[in-house]
Amino acid sequence: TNPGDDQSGAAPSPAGGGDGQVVKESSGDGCTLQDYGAEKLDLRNAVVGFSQSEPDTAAFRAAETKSIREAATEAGVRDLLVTNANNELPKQIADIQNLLNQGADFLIVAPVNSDGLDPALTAAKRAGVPVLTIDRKVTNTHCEDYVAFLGSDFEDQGRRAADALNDATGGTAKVAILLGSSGNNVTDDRNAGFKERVRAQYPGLEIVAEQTANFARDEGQAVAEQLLQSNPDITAIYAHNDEMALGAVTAVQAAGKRPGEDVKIVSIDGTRNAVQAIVDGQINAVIESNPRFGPLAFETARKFYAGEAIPEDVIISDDEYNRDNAEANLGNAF
Amino acid sequence: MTVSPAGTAPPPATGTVPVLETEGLSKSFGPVHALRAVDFALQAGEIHALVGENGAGKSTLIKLLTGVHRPDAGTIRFAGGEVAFDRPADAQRAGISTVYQEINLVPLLSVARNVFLGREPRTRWGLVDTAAMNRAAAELVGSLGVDVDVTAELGRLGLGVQQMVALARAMSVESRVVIMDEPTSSLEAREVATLFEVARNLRSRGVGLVFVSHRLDELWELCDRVTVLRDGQHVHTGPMAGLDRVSLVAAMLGRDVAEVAIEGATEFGDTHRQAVEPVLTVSGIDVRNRLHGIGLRVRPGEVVGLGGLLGSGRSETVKAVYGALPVRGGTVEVGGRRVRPNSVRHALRAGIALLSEDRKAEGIVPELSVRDNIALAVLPRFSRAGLVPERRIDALVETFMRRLRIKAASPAQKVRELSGGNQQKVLMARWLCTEPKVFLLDEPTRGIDVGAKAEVQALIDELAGHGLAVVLISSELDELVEGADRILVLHDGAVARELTGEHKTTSALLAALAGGRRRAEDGDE
Amino acid sequence: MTTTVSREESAPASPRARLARLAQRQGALVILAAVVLAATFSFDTFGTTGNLSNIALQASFLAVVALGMTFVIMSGGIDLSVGSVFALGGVLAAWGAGHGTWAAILLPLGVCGLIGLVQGLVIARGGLPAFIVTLAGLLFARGLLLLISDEGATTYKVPPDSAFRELAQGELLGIGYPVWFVLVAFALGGLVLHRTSYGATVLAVGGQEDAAELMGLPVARTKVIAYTVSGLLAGLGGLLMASYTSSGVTVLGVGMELEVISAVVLGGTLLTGGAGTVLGTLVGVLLLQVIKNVINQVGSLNSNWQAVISGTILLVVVTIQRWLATVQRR
Amino acid sequence: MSDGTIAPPEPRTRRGLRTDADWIRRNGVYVALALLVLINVAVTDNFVSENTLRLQLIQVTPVLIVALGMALVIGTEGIDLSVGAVMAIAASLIPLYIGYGTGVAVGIAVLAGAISGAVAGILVGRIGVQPIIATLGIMVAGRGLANLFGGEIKSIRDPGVVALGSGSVLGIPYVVLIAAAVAALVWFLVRRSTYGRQLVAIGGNKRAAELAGLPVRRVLVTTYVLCGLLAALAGVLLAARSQASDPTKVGLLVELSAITAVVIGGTPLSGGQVRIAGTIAGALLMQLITATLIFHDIPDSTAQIAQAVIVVAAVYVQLGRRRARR
Ligand SMILES: Nc1ncnc2c1ncn2[C@@H]1O[C@H](COP(=O)(O)OP(=O)(O)OP(=O)(O)O)[C@@H](O)[C@H]1O
Ligand SMILES: Nc1ncnc2c1ncn2[C@@H]1O[C@H](COP(=O)(O)OP(=O)(O)OP(=O)(O)O)[C@@H](O)[C@H]1O
Ligand SMILES: [Mg+2]
Ligand SMILES: [Mg+2]
Repeated sequence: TNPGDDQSGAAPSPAGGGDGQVVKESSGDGCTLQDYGAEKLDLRNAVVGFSQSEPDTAAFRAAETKSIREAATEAGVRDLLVTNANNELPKQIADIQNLLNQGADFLIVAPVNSDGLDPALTAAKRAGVPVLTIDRKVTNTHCEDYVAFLGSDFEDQGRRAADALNDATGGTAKVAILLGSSGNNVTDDRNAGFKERVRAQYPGLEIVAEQTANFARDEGQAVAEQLLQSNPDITAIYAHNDEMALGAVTAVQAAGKRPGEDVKIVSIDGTRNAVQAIVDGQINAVIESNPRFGPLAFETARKFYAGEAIPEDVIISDDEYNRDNAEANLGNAF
Repeated sequence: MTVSPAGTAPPPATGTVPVLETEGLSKSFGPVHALRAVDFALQAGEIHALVGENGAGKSTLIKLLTGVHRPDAGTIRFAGGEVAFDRPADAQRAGISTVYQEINLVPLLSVARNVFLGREPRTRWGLVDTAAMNRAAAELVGSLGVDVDVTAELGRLGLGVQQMVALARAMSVESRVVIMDEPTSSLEAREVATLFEVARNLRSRGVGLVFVSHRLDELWELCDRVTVLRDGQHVHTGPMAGLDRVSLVAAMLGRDVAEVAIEGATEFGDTHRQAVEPVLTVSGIDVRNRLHGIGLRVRPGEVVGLGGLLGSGRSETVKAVYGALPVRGGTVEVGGRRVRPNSVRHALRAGIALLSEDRKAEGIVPELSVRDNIALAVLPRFSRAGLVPERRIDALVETFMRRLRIKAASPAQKVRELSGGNQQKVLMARWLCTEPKVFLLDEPTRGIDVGAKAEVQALIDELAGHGLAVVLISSELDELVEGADRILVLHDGAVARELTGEHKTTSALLAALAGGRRRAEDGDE
Repeated sequence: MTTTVSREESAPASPRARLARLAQRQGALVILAAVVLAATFSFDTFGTTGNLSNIALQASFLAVVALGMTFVIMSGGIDLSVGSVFALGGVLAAWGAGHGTWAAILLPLGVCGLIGLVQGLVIARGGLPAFIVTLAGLLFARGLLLLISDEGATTYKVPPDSAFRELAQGELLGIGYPVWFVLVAFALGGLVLHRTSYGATVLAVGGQEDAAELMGLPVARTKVIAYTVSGLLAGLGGLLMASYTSSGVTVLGVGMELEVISAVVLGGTLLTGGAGTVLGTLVGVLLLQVIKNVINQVGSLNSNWQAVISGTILLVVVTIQRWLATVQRR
Repeated sequence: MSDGTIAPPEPRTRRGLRTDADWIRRNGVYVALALLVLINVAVTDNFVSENTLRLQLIQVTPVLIVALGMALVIGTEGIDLSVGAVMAIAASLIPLYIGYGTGVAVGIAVLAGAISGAVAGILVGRIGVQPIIATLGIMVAGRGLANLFGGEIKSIRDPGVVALGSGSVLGIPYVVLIAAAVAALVWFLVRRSTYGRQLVAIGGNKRAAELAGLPVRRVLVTTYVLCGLLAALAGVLLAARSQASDPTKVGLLVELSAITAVVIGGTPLSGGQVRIAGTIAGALLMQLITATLIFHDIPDSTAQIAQAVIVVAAVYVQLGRRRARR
């Protein structure tokens, strides 16, 4: 469905490369099969369950699911069961319990929310099924409720967005922030990181407004239009995801200004549309949040069953797209 | 609140102390002055008639007395003290129970529930004692001579039955004042008699009753005194005895006695010329466990009456003919051509019109204007290119509002705001617009004042004269006997007998009804 | 025009007609039974006690809220605020759990009950349309939630040792406490509806408000109570969920009101008010939950297809219900 | 005091009939709107500008168009929850058929809306399912379908569509013109057409309408078709404006804003009446509330609470006094 994946999805190598994930740092003490108290098993004849959190219509989720599926075939598991919680926590709890019911031996979970999965995790523990969480960390106990967390450091993404915006604006700007949906920890982290960095290093960046646009393009556009109308001196926009940034682009144009020039725009994700917009000079920079967890996830699972200790947090290194590299790396976008 | 404080020990019937009294009571709805400085006094232990033409302000007065509306000016005194009820509940608690004009019960609930809503008998756990409730309800309703299954859903019962249930509810609580707004308008001679019994009984216990009716004869039969309202003003109060019909009507209409000349009880002329070929031919109409092989033929210019007791199936018969009630078998022919069954629109197209007995649920569209209500049935037929033919409609409405003397502030006034009788006239107009060949009238003069009733009867007469075929249902025997050329007496959903020629008399009709009833009651006794 | 609508919808009183009403009400039940049977045969993972008790447990949260909604709808109103109030209740409970079990229980009930009470007063005494008032309630509760969780950034956790967890995680005879709560609550609800004068009054108010007023029934009070109870039960559902997930999740309950309403209506309650049953609501809730579960059983069925199918099933179910009702009448 | 029955009805003007409560009920929404405008003029920088006006008008169009359709449905004592999903379906179809040209794509999208409306209409009008549940089912299934059609969010580059979204004549954006046209059409339907008259009659007393021989079923079906059609149109315009179609997010919760607009506009949910001008004012009021909260950078939490309070206040202005009338 996503043209970007045609090139990128081909033969993901765990080692990394533009599209695969690269481990940046691993923190927390290791968790071994024994510590976790699960039985050894061979992934080849195992049933693996994947509980996706959001609908696959979001580019990020689509790429994530796709990569898990491919890696599963790669690893040659007996069967991969996939469920989608449509962003409802209760549904994800039910989903996971169903996966266990249907005999999953190993679970990969993209949590809807950092808290509240306890019933599902408890059920998994009872069934002696190890859980690997990806892209969002749960607040439960490591090596007891789950094996490890693979994913990006959202706060760091925020900090890097601040850096990028600083470079783009040359250090002075009136900034409007397009927030993701309220109550979502990605929103909170990406905002916290950004503000922290600005406070610490970029006094020239003045935050004049922060309004939620729910990660949606049309809302991003609507909100940006209103903001640009009420304070016309806004010179930079930081969007918590690419969709809202693309909305902002249209808004800026509608306001008769040049996006990327009169109003600098920085966002997070690395979707193909956004990176293309960089190439077209409408967005200044995009911090990547790499969705291709498949290879790393199954690699981790393999290690886990091989008896290696898995650290609590396996943080991947996300790339950055900017005017210099966007054209070249367009193929890596999802 | 089952027993009102007053109710516990009703005072002896003294004809002097006013139990309920108003002074300078006024109420207007926007520009409409419904009541202007009305003084009214009800003695304990009397039955006080409240009369006036449609829109005179009777119901408004009652609604003010019982806290439905608040007066703009004036005072209300109850049992000596001044009161200001701000909702009906207060009035009831104080000891005034009321049967309002339009039936105000809950159609979806059972008869028993409706009778006892808010004051159900309890078990010692404080729970509703359903069994006891049903027993009591059955007793109460039965004592009013209606034998219905009290667990039946009220909305399924005929209007007459519902009226009796409303009465039963009012009876179920001891009170010092009982107000009835046109309780008899949809009742049968037999039920009316029962109602009077109940009323007199209450009077003897010192209860004061207010009784509203457009059936003037009833007033002399029942009431001690009468108060006449006209255009929201008090025009007369005095004893019924010695008051003659003509001067009462004169007072109501505000005309000299000389001008008011009324022969007989109704305005019907004598039998109409009768063509040979029937325009309406109904045969073998069957409605699941309600109607059994009903047949009737009506010639142009003929008025055929349907008689029967409550629930005998008169309303259902006309509804079935009109296609508004799913029939299992039988045929309806108009002018020799068969009408597609179970389709109101085909019946209409064939030239049949039905004036339903239940104007609240099946008649008016409350939020629409008088004008649009009148034009409703002709709307599809008249409109050109999907547009409303305003001109044509205005003309039509104009004509009928004048002809039927519909009392509304303007054609644009909402029907909801009209008085009961005027709403009835609006519906009459709606159907006359369709220029029907066959007109089915279910209680056409229900709640219409004398003047208007005379007009409506004359109108029916005239229409018949012009070759319209009429089926007339009326619970007023005189109206039926004098209005109809033939009377079919229904019983339990079948034609029991037919009265024609010299057999078409009130006494014969009464006998026929009673006969039917007796058979019906064989089982019970 | 409730009168006429209900006249068509509900069944007449003759024995044959009672059958019709029964059939209509059991329409949902019949379909539920059918679905369960079919599922048990086609998926060996469905009939397992584990799965069934899961369904019961997951249904219980919705059920608690639906009970309150049933009374509101029967009184001729509607309560759109339940979703947000549910979430708010959860957050308050989790926060309260930090200060002891009683705080965790009473705080949410208090606040949510209060929200319901205020809504009821505005609707009954102020005479504003329930739809708008409770829609505002939806926004208000969600806003309050974000306020106390600083824009949803902080999620309160129930302390691991807190007895409050037991409330929803504990079991009796292998069945979770929430399920028992629901059974008791619905039994009480049924009693109130059929055997108290309040129950009848609710139906009267919903069936014909002006008549109820003229009959001297306490219309306003009846409504206020209905909305207050609805708020309370939504809060209760929330606090059970908080105990179940050991945390006050801020993103819960979005769109829940619609699910609850459809459960109630599936149960045969008239949205126009005046008629309905408590048992029907329970059946409606179970039906929705079972459908979800069954769709999940169908292995890796894409989530969009899941939506399409469950929507279609909903339509089929209500159509069959109508059909049953009318067929019986003919 | 001459007799009432003999004299022909004293002529009185329509205006003469209005009681205060009626007046307030009719005009409360305008009062509230004017108030909010004044407040903004006073406290919001850069508010007084042609741009602000244009912006609000542009942004209100989707909700407004949906609300107009919704007003018709509510007039029949019905309700339509599927509008949001229908918007999504329409939006998702545009990219699929844009290959055949702008006209075709838009046509198909709108047609899809009409079809889904027809389904609702048949369920409600013919089968007799309760509107809320029928349209709820369509809402759930429809959103799924939209995602199936649309898949991931797609950018729309087609010049025709883009122009539709952002073009304008004499400084008036196309979208605003279209909305105005729709409003005029609906007003005409309600006030002048037989269909409109029948619609309010059915909403006012269904049984009576049936007995008066009105084509109840046909009118109901037509109404839901119109509503679906308008929702689809709104979806198209939204997609054209954001130059993208995002089936998961387009039209989320629009049903609630639309219904609110209608009710704030003075149309009772109990049916039997349809107020077009009020609905427009209602939609504008909602739009201006959101804008105001953004203008002043109010955080989400406070914003939602404020919105709640304002909405209730606005409706109270209209209906609160009704009881005083007794
Ligand atoms: N709610 C209302 N709004 C406006 N006008 C009203 C309202 N209720 C009554 N009216 C007007 O007040 C006048 C008196 O009405 P009322 O119902 O008291 O007459 P009535 O004597 O009961 O007539 P009827 O014998 O036909 O019942 C009528 O002109 C009627 O149009
Ligand atoms: N014992 C009864 N007395 C009166 N009505 C009954 C009785 N039993 C049943 N009913 C119901 O009451 C309704 C009355 O039928 P219908 O109205 O056709 O008769 P009617 O002669 O017109 O009586 P009404 O004067 O009450 O209209 C019927 O639908 C019937 O189902
Ligand atoms: Mg009256
Ligand atoms: Mg009758």
